[in-house]
Amino acid sequence: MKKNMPKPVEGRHIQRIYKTLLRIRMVEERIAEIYPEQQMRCPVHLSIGQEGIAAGVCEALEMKDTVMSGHRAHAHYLAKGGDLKKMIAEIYGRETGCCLGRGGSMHLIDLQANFRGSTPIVGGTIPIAVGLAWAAKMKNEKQVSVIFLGEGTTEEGVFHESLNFAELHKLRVLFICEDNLYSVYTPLDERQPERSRTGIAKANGLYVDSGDGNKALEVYAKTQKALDYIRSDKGPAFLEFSTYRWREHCGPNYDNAIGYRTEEEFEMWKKKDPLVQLEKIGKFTEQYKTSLRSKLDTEISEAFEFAKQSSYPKKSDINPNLAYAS
Amino acid sequence: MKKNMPKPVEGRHIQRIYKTLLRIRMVEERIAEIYPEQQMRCPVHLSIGQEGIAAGVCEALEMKDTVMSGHRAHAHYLAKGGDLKKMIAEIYGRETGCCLGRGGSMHLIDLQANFRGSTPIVGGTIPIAVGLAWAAKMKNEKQVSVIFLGEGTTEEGVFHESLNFAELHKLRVLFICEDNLYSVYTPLDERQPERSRTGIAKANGLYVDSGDGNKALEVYAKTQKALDYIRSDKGPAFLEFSTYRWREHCGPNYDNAIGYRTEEEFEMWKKKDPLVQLEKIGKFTEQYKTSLRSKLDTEISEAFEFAKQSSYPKKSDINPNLAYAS
Amino acid sequence: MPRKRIINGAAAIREAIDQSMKKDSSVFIVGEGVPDPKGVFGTTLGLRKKYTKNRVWDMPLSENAMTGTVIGAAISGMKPILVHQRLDFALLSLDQIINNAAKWFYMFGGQQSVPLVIRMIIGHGWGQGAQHSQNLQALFAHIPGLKVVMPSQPSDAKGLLIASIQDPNPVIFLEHRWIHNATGDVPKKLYATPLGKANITKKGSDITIISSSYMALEALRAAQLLESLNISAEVVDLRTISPLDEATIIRSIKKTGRLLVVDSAWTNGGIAGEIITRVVTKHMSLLKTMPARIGLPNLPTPSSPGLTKYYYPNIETIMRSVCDVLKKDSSPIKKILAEDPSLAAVSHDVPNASYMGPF
Amino acid sequence: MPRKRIINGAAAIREAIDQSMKKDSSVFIVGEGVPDPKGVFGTTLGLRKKYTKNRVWDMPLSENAMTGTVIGAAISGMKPILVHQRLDFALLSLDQIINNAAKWFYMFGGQQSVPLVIRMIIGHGWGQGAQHSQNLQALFAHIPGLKVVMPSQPSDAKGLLIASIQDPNPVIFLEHRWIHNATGDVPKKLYATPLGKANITKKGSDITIISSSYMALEALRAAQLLESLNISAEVVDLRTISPLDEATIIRSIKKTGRLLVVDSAWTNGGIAGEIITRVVTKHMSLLKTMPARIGLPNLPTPSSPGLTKYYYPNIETIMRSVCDVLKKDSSPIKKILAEDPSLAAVSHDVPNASYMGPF
Ligand SMILES: Cc1ncc(C[n+]2csc(CCOP(=O)(O)OP(=O)(O)O)c2C)c(N)n1
Ligand SMILES: Cc1ncc(C[n+]2csc(CCOP(=O)(O)OP(=O)(O)O)c2C)c(N)n1
Ligand SMILES: [Mg+2]
Ligand SMILES: [Mg+2]
Repeated sequence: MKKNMPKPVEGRHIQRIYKTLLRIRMVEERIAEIYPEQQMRCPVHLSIGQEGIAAGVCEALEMKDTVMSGHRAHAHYLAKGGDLKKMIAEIYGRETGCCLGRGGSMHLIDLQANFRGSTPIVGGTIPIAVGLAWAAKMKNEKQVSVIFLGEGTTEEGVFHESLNFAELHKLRVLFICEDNLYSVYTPLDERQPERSRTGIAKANGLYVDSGDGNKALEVYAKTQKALDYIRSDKGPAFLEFSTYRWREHCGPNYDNAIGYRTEEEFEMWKKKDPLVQLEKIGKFTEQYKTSLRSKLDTEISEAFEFAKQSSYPKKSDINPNLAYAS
Repeated sequence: MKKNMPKPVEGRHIQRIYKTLLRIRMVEERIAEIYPEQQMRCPVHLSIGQEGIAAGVCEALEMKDTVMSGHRAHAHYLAKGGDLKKMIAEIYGRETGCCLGRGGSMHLIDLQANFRGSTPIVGGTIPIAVGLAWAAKMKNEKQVSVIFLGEGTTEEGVFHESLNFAELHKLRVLFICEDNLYSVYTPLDERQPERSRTGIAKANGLYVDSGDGNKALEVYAKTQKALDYIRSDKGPAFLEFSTYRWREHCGPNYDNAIGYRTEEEFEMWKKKDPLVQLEKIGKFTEQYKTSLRSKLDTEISEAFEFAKQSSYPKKSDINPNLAYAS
Repeated sequence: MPRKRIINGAAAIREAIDQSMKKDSSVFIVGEGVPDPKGVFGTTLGLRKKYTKNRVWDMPLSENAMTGTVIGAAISGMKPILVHQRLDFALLSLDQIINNAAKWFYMFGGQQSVPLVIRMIIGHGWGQGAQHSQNLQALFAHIPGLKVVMPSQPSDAKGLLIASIQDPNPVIFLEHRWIHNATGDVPKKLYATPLGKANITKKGSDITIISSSYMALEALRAAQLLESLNISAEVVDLRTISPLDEATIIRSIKKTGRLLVVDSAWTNGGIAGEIITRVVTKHMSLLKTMPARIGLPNLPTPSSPGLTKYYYPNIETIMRSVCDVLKKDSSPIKKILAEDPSLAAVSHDVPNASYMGPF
Repeated sequence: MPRKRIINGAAAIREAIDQSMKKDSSVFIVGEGVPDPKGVFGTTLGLRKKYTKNRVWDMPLSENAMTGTVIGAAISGMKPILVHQRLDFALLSLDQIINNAAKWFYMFGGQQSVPLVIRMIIGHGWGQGAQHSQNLQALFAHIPGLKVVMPSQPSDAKGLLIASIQDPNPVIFLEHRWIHNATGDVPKKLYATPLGKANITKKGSDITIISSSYMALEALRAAQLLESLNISAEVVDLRTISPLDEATIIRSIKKTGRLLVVDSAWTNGGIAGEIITRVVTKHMSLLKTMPARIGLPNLPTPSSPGLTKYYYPNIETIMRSVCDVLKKDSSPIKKILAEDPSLAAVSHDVPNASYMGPF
């Protein structure tokens, strides 16, 4: 056995990760399919192709651990156990949505599931997630605060300020960086020099690791190791996983044709589909897969139905007093 | 001879560095002495104890190279050749000051000397200095842009954003970090984990080095090496030098008694006085030292006289139109 | 009469940049996505090919540092144009804008000016929500040393952007997303429309409607429709909200004696209050009735179209306010709007019927 | 009558924090220098010793991230107090303040409030210059979701800070440096002075002077001195500039029919314009004469005492403005001021005669 090789992942975890991954995939594909109806009237950033990371990381978490995210948050919300109906209703702008329709796809929250919020200002939730861990420390609580971010987000100063502060006080923060090579349509070489982001986190004293984000079990195993470190109060950790976004930065379509990346690059990554890879490892029966898909299909249809049947928020929600808690 | 040992610094450089260092020391001691007259009605951040860095770095620069700095800028301004009279007049708030009295001690500038400005928002001038280098690259100019900053300033996100951008485009930027252990009265361990700032710059791909900031010749030699690297367009460099501020963070007094640092720590550092160390190496004659001191004394007295004789700016300077260039 | 050349605001802005870069080699442009295939809503398309990488830059997601770097470039004699696809992102750079760009010229004794244009897209529509649609012109207009430009017509978008690039001061150039889609006649040559001069887009005698950017287009439509109620409204398109063209404002009010200010921002502390205050602290007696203002309710922007419908002022709101100021019956407005074919088909949260989302 | 307890504003603020921390274990405080020997102008002295490191924190120079972290703590059920020794430093954190703190409650459907106080020192004096003295209250007051508090009297500084800490919303608490030095009677017990309620510090019938923070102290002195000119000025100390206490403002103007607003900020786009606009868009007929406002000239703050002398409004400026509004002869003002012993000795750029610089 190779040195440092992680112990094999147990079957029940594989199955759960698979379920999560497939569910995210099917939800987002449904969104993509129905988006042209123009009833989801807000920007949507799909994570199709990247779901292995959300699924792998969240499988390693406990219920009490918290998750926050940014603009591309559907997968993180769902993997952490966020309510599907409320998410779809939110994207439809309905009063039954997780933000009562005030947020749209870019603002997800499910306090029951300890998904503590996602917002679309790049980097904006990073220090907030660090603050959750800081408060936990002050209150002597033990949950870990996980923050998902893109590789582009590491260009924001607030990311670096957050690394410093999290390490300074050895906070229970897990930074998960999804490197999908692009920020919108801009490739890395117009934004960052040859540098490794793990190197930067390491220079700040954090535990670091990196891996293949399209291998959900690798993600799971590496997250577990990082969580062990964090839970022993040695300090925060930063993990980076490489992956690829299949569809356009924002919206339901494929966009390889517009010229910022090549069809070959896309095809190369598509071959590494995290879902297909996991199916191979899981050796699930055709019957299992079919029945799971059909169950999920029903659940998803119901969620869309729920959203479409829900009312829009009332005019009375446009009331300046609602800007303040009382 | 030890490997990698820098070649010995030539005598004329030693002498020039000594002059610069002594001049800064004497200017700042005069400020400290006269400040209680309450005619310099603005905050002053003295660099007494830290002058070796300014003197060593600037000796290695060419006239065309530019320098920017922050709140503690007197030494950098003077070492780069900024006009003494205009600086003192500025601190006195007079119309003959380098900012016409509008800036005070925390805003110094001397375009003739290519000292391109200092401002007191921590980190504020870092990206501007990077911008000078960027513009130089666009215009195919060859000067190096030097930015002085404190170790506390590396906690600001904008510092990290600037490292990334400078390295991305291999800009001719030299970052000089003066580590004096404190940010105002706050020690490092309330602000940063065990981390080396050179490690962070290195992780961003920069050339890095560190050294004893109270040894002006070491500073000079290390700066020269870094400049060689920068001038060959390999990219920016980050140098950190350890040192110590003798007097209070802001103002003319000693403040070891107030309790944020110990008298012993202070005494330990005072023994490493960069001026005394350089005098030993320089083996200057007593006569030379005395005559230099007396020459400088006269120059400084004249500068203060000039400032005190100068008028305050006119009331007509309070004119909203002056906020805009035309 | 020369043939008209009808193009939209985005094309007009692109042309302003193109012609400025052609004329003056010190002009360069930088921003997230500037060279990408979408070209910032089409406003920067093709520029990199034409002017090379050395003048057309993408950038890291580092709004504050990048603002500092363009200030550095500006004091080096360059004329940078920095672009933010949403104003909201520029909030990360307010330190550099307010502490440095705005003050550099005065605080260093007038030695170095900062000829910098920062384009920021503002606006509404398509569920952008609280963090992607803010109209914070009041914030910038409060800062001495900044100029703030808010064009409405494509021809102004072009002329004002050229003037902003030529101006030796930092200019915040705010582009409402929907003026990118507005069309109009735009001269082909390079021309500068002076900053600080308002434009009377419709003459009238009963009331002065002061507005800017997209709301100036709405105000103009409203004023035109009000003709059928025998209301003659004069529409002042500010173009620049800092400096304000007080002379034109006062001249119009002298004629009409009534004032409505329409802004795209939160009412509380907005620019509308500043305009009203300038009038009443110097010329209150000109007013025959109380002045009025329209803006957003003081509430973060919701995403749902079910809510934005009530959140944004529009032609109808403006028409009603005018009737209020004039104490005229506003009940015919519904019918006027219902009968106007140009207003039918388009949903309230898109700039035109062909818009498909999702940006 | 109970004996008076005269303390200064800094001590009152310290006491407010101390008592709040004692009462509520979810309150904690963080800021650059909070535990240091100077204790933020004395306002945090001794707190670390009393409440330990776990509740009294210093911090890295990371204004934006630290604002995010306290938001995170606030939505975790804590009540953080974040301190900036100058408002100017907080410009680095406007992203977190405007995009997150202000909007979190509404945009997430009212599920999580952000009980956060951000103390920022504003003010003038001793050559602080363009980047260390800004009064940007208008900027915060424009943002829905924020409350903005500006105390003047020590007793208010205490009561309003306690109320701000107890408030479930983000509160920007602006402390003019010179109110730290102002003294007054301050009750010893813990008490909250409600946010959003103005205070009439002097009754009068000829004119209403509306002000806040340090300028409210100056306005009060000016109003007292104006008595000798037989001018009866009513002084309204706003205490909170968002929300504004419109009712008290209108009630006072109903009585006096005249209005002067005195602010410590740049006039253009300042809060004074908002107040005047609220009055004239709803109650213009109450005004017998044109309203007026006083603020800073629209120019970055210079450092030289030779310039600040003309830059800052003061008792004399206020008195003159009152005379202007009332169309009274202002020539006796010089003499009144010259003869007042309390105004002699103190230079214009220090809060009191004992001040020695250099902060
Ligand atoms: C402060 C800020 N700047 C710019 C944007 C525009 N923007 C939205 S998503 C995005 C890309 C971020 O890239 P990355 O972090 O790699 O995430 P990815 O989209 O690749 O998942 C950008 C630039 C923003 N929302 N916020
Ligand atoms: C953005 C900002 N935050 C805080 C301050 C207050 N401040 C002035 S100097 C200083 C210390 C900076 O420390 P360092 O960079 O180590 O420089 P040193 O004073 O030690 O030379 C601080 C915190 C400031 N001026 N700007
Ligand atoms: Mg990415
Ligand atoms: Mg230091």
